[in-house]
Amino acid sequence: MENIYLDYATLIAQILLIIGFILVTIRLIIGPTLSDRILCLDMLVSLGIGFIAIFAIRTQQFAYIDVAIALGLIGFLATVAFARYILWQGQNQMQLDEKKPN
Amino acid sequence: MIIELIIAALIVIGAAFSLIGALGVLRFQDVYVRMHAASKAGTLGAGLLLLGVAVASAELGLITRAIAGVLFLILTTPVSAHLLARASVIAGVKTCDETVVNLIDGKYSENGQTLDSEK
Amino acid sequence: MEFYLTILVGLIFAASTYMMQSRSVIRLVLGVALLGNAVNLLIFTVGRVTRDIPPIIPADFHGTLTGIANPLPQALILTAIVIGFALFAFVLVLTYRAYESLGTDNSDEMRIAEPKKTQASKLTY
Amino acid sequence: MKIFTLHIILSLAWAAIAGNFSILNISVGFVFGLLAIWLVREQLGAGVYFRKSRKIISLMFLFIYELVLSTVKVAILVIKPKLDFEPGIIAYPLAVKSDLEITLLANLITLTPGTLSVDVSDDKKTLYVHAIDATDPAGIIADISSGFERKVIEVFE
Amino acid sequence: MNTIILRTIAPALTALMIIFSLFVLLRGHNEPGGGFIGGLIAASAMALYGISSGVQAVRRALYFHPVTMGGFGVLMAACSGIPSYINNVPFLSGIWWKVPLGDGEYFDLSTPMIFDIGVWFVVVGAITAIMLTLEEAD
Amino acid sequence: MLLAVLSGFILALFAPLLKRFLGYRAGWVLALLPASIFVYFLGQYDQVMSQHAIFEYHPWIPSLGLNLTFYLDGISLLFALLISGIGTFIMIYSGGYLKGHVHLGRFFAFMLMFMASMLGVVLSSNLMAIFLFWELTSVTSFLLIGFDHLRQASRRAALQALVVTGLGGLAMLAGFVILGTSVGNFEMADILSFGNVVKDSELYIPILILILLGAFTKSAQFPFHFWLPNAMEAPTPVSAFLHSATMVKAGIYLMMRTYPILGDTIEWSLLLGIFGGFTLLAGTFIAIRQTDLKQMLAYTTMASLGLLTMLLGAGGEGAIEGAVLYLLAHSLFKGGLFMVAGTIYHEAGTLDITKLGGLGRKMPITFFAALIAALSMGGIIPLVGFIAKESMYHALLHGDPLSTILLVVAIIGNAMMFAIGFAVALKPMMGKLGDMPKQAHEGSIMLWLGPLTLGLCGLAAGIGIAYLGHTIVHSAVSAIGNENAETDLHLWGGINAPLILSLLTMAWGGVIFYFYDKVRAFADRVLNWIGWGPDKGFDQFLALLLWVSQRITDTFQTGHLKTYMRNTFILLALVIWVPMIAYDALPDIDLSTLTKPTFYEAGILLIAVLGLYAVLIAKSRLTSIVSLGILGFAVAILFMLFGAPDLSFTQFMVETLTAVILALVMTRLKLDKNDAKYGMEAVVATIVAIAVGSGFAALLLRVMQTELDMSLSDYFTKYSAAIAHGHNIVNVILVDFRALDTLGEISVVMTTGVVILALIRLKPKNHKHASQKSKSKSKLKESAS
Amino acid sequence: MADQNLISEAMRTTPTLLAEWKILTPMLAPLVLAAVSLMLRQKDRWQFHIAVTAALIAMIGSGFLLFDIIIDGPQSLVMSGWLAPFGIAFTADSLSAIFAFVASLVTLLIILYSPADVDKAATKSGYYTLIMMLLVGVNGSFMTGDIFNLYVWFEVMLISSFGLLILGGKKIQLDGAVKYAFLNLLGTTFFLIATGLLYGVTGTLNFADLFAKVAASEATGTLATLSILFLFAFGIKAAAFPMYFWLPAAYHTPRVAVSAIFAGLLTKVGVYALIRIFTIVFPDGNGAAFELFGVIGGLTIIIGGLGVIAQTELRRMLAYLLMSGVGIMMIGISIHTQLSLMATVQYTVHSMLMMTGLYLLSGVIGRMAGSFEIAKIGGIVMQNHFVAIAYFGLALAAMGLPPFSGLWPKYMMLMAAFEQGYYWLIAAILTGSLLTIIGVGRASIQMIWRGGGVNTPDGQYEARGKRLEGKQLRIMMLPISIIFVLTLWLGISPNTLIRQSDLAAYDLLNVEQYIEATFGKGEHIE
Ligand code: NA
Ligand code: NA
Repeated sequence: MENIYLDYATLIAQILLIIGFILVTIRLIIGPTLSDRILCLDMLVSLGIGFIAIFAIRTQQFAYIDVAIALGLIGFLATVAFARYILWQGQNQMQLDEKKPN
Repeated sequence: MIIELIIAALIVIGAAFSLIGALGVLRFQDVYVRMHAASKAGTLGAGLLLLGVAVASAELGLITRAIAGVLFLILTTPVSAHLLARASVIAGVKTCDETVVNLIDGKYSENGQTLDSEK
Repeated sequence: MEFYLTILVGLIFAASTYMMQSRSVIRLVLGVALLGNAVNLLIFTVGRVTRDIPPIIPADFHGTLTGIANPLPQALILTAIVIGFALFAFVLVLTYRAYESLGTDNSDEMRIAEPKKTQASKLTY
Repeated sequence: MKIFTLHIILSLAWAAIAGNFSILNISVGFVFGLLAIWLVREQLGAGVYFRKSRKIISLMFLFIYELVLSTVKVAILVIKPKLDFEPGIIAYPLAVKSDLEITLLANLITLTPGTLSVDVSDDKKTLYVHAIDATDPAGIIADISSGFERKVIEVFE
Repeated sequence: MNTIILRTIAPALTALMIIFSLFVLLRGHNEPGGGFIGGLIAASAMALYGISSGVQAVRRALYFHPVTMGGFGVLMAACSGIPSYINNVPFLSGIWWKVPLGDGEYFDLSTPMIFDIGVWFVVVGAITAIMLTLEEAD
Repeated sequence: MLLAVLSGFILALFAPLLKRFLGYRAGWVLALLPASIFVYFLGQYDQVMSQHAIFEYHPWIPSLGLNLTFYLDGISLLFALLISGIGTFIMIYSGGYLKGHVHLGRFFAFMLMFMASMLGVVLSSNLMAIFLFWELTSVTSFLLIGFDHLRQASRRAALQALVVTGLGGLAMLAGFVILGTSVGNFEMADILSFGNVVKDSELYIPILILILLGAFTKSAQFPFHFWLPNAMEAPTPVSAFLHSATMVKAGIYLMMRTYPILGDTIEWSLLLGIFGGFTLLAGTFIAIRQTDLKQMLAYTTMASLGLLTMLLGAGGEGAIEGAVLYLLAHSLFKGGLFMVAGTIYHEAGTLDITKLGGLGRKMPITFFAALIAALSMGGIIPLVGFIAKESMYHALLHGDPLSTILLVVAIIGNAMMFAIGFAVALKPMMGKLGDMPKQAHEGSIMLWLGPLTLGLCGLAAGIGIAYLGHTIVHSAVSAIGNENAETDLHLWGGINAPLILSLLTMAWGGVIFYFYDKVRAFADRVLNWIGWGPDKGFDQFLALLLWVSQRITDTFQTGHLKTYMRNTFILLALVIWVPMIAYDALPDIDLSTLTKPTFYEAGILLIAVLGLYAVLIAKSRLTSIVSLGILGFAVAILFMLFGAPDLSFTQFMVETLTAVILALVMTRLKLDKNDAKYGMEAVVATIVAIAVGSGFAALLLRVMQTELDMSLSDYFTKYSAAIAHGHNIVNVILVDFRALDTLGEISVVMTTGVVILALIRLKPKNHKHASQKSKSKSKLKESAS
Repeated sequence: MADQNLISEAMRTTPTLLAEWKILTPMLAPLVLAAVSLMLRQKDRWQFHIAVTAALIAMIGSGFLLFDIIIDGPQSLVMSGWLAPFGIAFTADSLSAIFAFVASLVTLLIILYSPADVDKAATKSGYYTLIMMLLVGVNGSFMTGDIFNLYVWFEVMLISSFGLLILGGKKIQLDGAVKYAFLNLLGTTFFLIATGLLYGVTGTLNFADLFAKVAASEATGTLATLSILFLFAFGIKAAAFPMYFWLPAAYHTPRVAVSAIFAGLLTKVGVYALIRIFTIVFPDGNGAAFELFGVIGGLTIIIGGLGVIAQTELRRMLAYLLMSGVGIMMIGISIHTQLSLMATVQYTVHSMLMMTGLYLLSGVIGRMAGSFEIAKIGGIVMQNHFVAIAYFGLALAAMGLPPFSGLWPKYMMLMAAFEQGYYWLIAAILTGSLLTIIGVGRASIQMIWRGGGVNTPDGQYEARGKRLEGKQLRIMMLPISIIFVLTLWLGISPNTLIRQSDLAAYDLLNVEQYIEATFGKGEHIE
């Protein structure tokens, strides 16, 4: 890579994304509800797609882009499945907020 | 050079949106509001970054693939947001204290199987 | 970098070990998943890591490619991941079935296969 | 007819992801598309129309515009030191009827400023929407109905 | 799941995933991908289809029982080693054929490719079987 | 000789068939086999005398040095004749005794197999062959003792015999292995010619002890004697043949056989003298107490075996001569007496000596047979028992302390046996008709032929002792001593010291017989006072063993998965750390040489760690599962960062599908929310986890410090595109270079599909708990999908 | 097309002969037929015949392979035409071929028994497919010359065993399966870890190549640590003390045919792997490892023997009996001489047959008595004396008493131990044998001889349970009788097996032939 703009741009982008990762992870640890955590996982997938894209640009290894596409297409499936779990829990009138004493 | 600048802009803006989305996820008060941040900023951020790849690769196959990736993202993100929001409502995940109106409250049947219309 | 990966591997192993000493079989299953990750990462690290360059030969390339990531451990891990996934699915479903028919996922309450205590059977012939 | 359309789309989609629009590749995509359609043959009764390309493009541009706008709005909210908005779930009376229209509309709403589709009532008359600023539900409803919903109806009419 | 939105969009997504899966399968020899990954994507497609439209729909769609597909995949992979017997080379040795398609174009058919397609079938079949069975378990 | 041994086994296979056609009369036919074997061996006599021994060699398992080498010398010949001779009459007797028994055929088969095995023991020269036949006698004895298997006492006795003789057999095997390996030869005939090699070996003591353990258990020496009286649970022909005349003599045979290589040392004399003497005294003392005829005979058998052992311990030509003579006499009179006891039981329905009486008139032939046997047992001229006694007294009259002690013991023992012998022979026969369950009659010829013949043989042997002394006794004594013995025997040796001692013995025995009831009462009191015997000890030992084994098994096999896992991980930690420290394989960490991670690598590592942390602290399982997603995600990104797109790809897909499956399964579980660990458990788990994690990290680090040979990967890189037509090397490895791995792996995947299908579909019927649940679930599903 | 020079330097250029495919049949035939049977799984009548065919082909194939090995020494085929160590080699020496032959035979016998034990539902759920896959895993493990490939076959075996274990879904099976699954999963994972680390040190996976690379490596301490990790991993598989928990927890829970195939094959593969690894990869065992084998072996024998005594359930008792036998095999590896390895090979073959037979018989006895509790079983000899004879015969074999097959390997082991001066191993073997005699003897007299359950009045016979139908009994007794005859034959005429195990031990201690076969005679080696 010879281009200084790109160098800086990827550097900055990576920094931003890493911070984003960490923020989302913190929310995932905090919760408080399962829905929040699942949302975080979903957000992580989006961030991951971006991270892969930047990585591909930085290394000029565009083969990685397929991974990003796959994530875009299939990554939401985990959210769907977990959402279904929450739905089931709700339909069974179960406590969702784990902070409450059981 | 212009191309490089465009790429740089795309990825920095994309990354910035992603970060903002992440920040929103961390900062916002309840899961529904957080979802706004995740679905919008997340999609746009990742989409812009993929477009960046499309431009950077300058290869037809990669450009079409990157655009397909963006399309996939746009197709799937609202679906998962909808499903998660719906499930959360049915599961009784509380809205935050600032919430001013909740018209869906009480519209679901006891077991969450059916949803009545607002009349 | 290998050093830090090694530390991560150790941490995942530790976490897995901790999880697998639980009573809840579901946690054991999660321990299995962690263990799988630890092993994959261990094999990956053991193959010596190289940054960025995947073991893919460019289309019109001729000659000897250097500086690429070690492909063999990757192939081994791929095999291990798929096997690990299959076994993970099995133990998970097994746990579910055990829960379904034994009514618990607490392994302390799952002990019908073995006698509570060997009956101090009277000496008969 | 509609199946054929989808079929062509799938063939082209193949070519697109394969990055090779040769006749050979499109016909490979045709074969695979056949397979894919065969898989979902039951659900295709719902109907897929993509005839009105002009309206579609118009909708697309609106969408992209709204997406960017919405992201910026969210960004502003995120960055603002104080979280002083008043969210809520409102009920949007649907004018569109078919499942496809409803779906399209709901997804567009999700990706656009301050709104997020939560669920559609069983009688398909109400779309519940979570709004980040729910102080003026009527305004939101009006925006949607004159914006996306109108364009969606145009596309499908 | 009983929502209009998912129900409406899932078939299209499923079809897309299948296409993508085949794409990944066939180019795996030269780029990231191959039978496993392709199979996993196709299995995901089946999962989505199952979640949105129900298990029976998937079963009818596949026509063959997924486990049968798994068996077929293993058979295919194992039998891809058989041509090497005829060629007097060891089991699973790669053999390539150029299949003419007219226009002077050739399709590269090879035993490793057949093998990889076998892998694809196994992964799709087995994982789909697992998910469907779980989905309809009582 | 091979045929002589094998024919028994072969005939055994046909015995049940023969019995089916001929009924109990099959006994006559089957007796032809031992009879012909007897004749055969008698025919070998001249050759044995002239050649010292006859060899016969049949290769069997040459690679183990195990061949069927038969070796017929004086001692083998004596035993072979006894076995086949007495065996003949036992076969006949069995037919009469068990007439009408459903399993008579089986009984014949066992007896024939036993006889064949016993012949094998005494004829084999190869140590392993001896052991083999030895164990076969144990096995057949087990089957015969347990013949009346519906009774617990029989089963217990059979097990006892098996365990005790099994123990001895194993010890003997070890002894043989040590003996054979240390001298480099497994042929007894050869070892015998090695002279003092064994005795001088430093392994002499272990060899001696191990082999004697075999001999003592088989020959019922104290404290291993208890199985023998219990073995009387077997039908009487068994007692007569195995447990008096032949099998128990196998131990004596073994001692006689090994005498030249092991005998005549201080250790030998002490061990045999002490154990033999004690066995003799204990046996007679306990025998006096018994009221059951067979028990009386059993304990006197034990006593006689003690006497024989003691004599072998004393050593020297005289003692051996005494032992050989007593062996011969004992086999004849004890076999006879047992058969008499059996006949009495058969006819009178009881063996209780206090109830029996006056049978002599009813069954005169039996009475006569009993009487001559008792005379021989009492050592009365002119029976062979007398000569045996004279001979042993003569041998023990040396004046050295050990001999003198043994002499006193022998006199006491013989006197007691004199009394008991007559008690057995006279009490049931004389006096008033007792109060017996059955009306007694003289038994059939099958029943009296044996005892009568044996009794008469005892008489004939006594009268013809001079002849025997030059022939069979001579050759036997020579064989034992491994030198040409001088055996000049006479029925009447004039009035000498042994004769006086003999008279003393008889007088003493007479007194005991006179006061028999009082002595019995006294013995009873004493033994009751002791109140414990090895027989009880056996039960206690087994109970203890049962207790111990149950405790040990319960300790390791708790049934708790949690402890199994914990123990496994503790072991794992040891398995990593101990060798690493012991082999000095700890890694050295030089921080200065470490390549630093880039910031984004560090960021991903941090996320991975955060994910782990989230997994661990999660209070609910679902939170753990979602947190697991972060870790999987981070690992996938790491794969990508280090040039593994395929891995990254697969990891992402697998993570997604894992989530799908987990969510599917979790939907079906209703779990308590909080299942976190608490207290000590968490502490232990943490310590173990740290030990394992750090162990693997250290080991990995150490491995990383070696240079990796990349030749495999270089090869793949070089030929992947060029030959295998694939540019993605990882994929080419999977489908070509190492396609077999993949084939195995898809087999796993396919099988998993089958297994999970079966796991969920296949359920036992009428499963209440599940069916109730399924009802509520199916309702749910209707609306959910 | 790639140029010819390149091909000749990377690949095998001599034509592959039909004969060389023999090495594949024990693994490939069951694999292909398992796939076919899966596709035809609704045709439940065909399943049995497919499985019989598979086991038969595997058996015949390994039999012919054994002939080849006897004549020409170890055989090898490198898959995909590459050269060893780059491609995966199947390399079979006498040990592999003998074990594969016996394993196929045992599987065949169990398949023959199965119609009496396996209902239609289980057949349709893939019982026969799983049996075949188990054989695939077992034979693949025996044949492979590559350590990672060995891991793969282990997993094939493992997942098939999981399936067989839970087939039926009874509570007790699920409970047993949970323990079995987690502990065995750990075992194979440790194996994988050790394999990965071994690759990290040596850079290779092929056994023959490992032999040279390990010998040349300077990282002796690291390799020694790894060797112990391998010992641990395979120790779990082999159910050696103290890694055996899973075995008594699970082996008594599935249907009898499954218990039998587990007992016959699974732990043996662990033993096989130990033998293989500790003769070719770590041929000198780093001193301590062989000592450790001895300690583990001795304790396994004794703890197993005590377990035999303690158990009140027939099949659990057999599980401990099986474990006790593993101790002897371990001791053989520990002593590590021609004689001791010979004894191990022979004992393993004996144990495969004997344990299978006993488990199959436990099925017959359990049916006859209506229970597996020893206290409730009785009167077997009164019901059917062929069953009683078969049981006593196999019990004698288990106790190591003549005239059955258990005696010879034990005797050889004693000799080997004495030759090397391991007196305490002699003591351990003898103590274990005594404990076995007590435990098995006591159980036998109760089940076979006692008139009925433990409360049956002394001296009486109470008929219990169901009388077995003639046809069913014949199906069940056929394989048992074959095993009985084989055990007896191996007891009376062990020469054939001794010759084979002698050869196997020779091959193990002289790996040059194995290595030569792997790398190919006259082929180019890089
Ligand atoms: Na998304
Ligand atoms: Na995994």
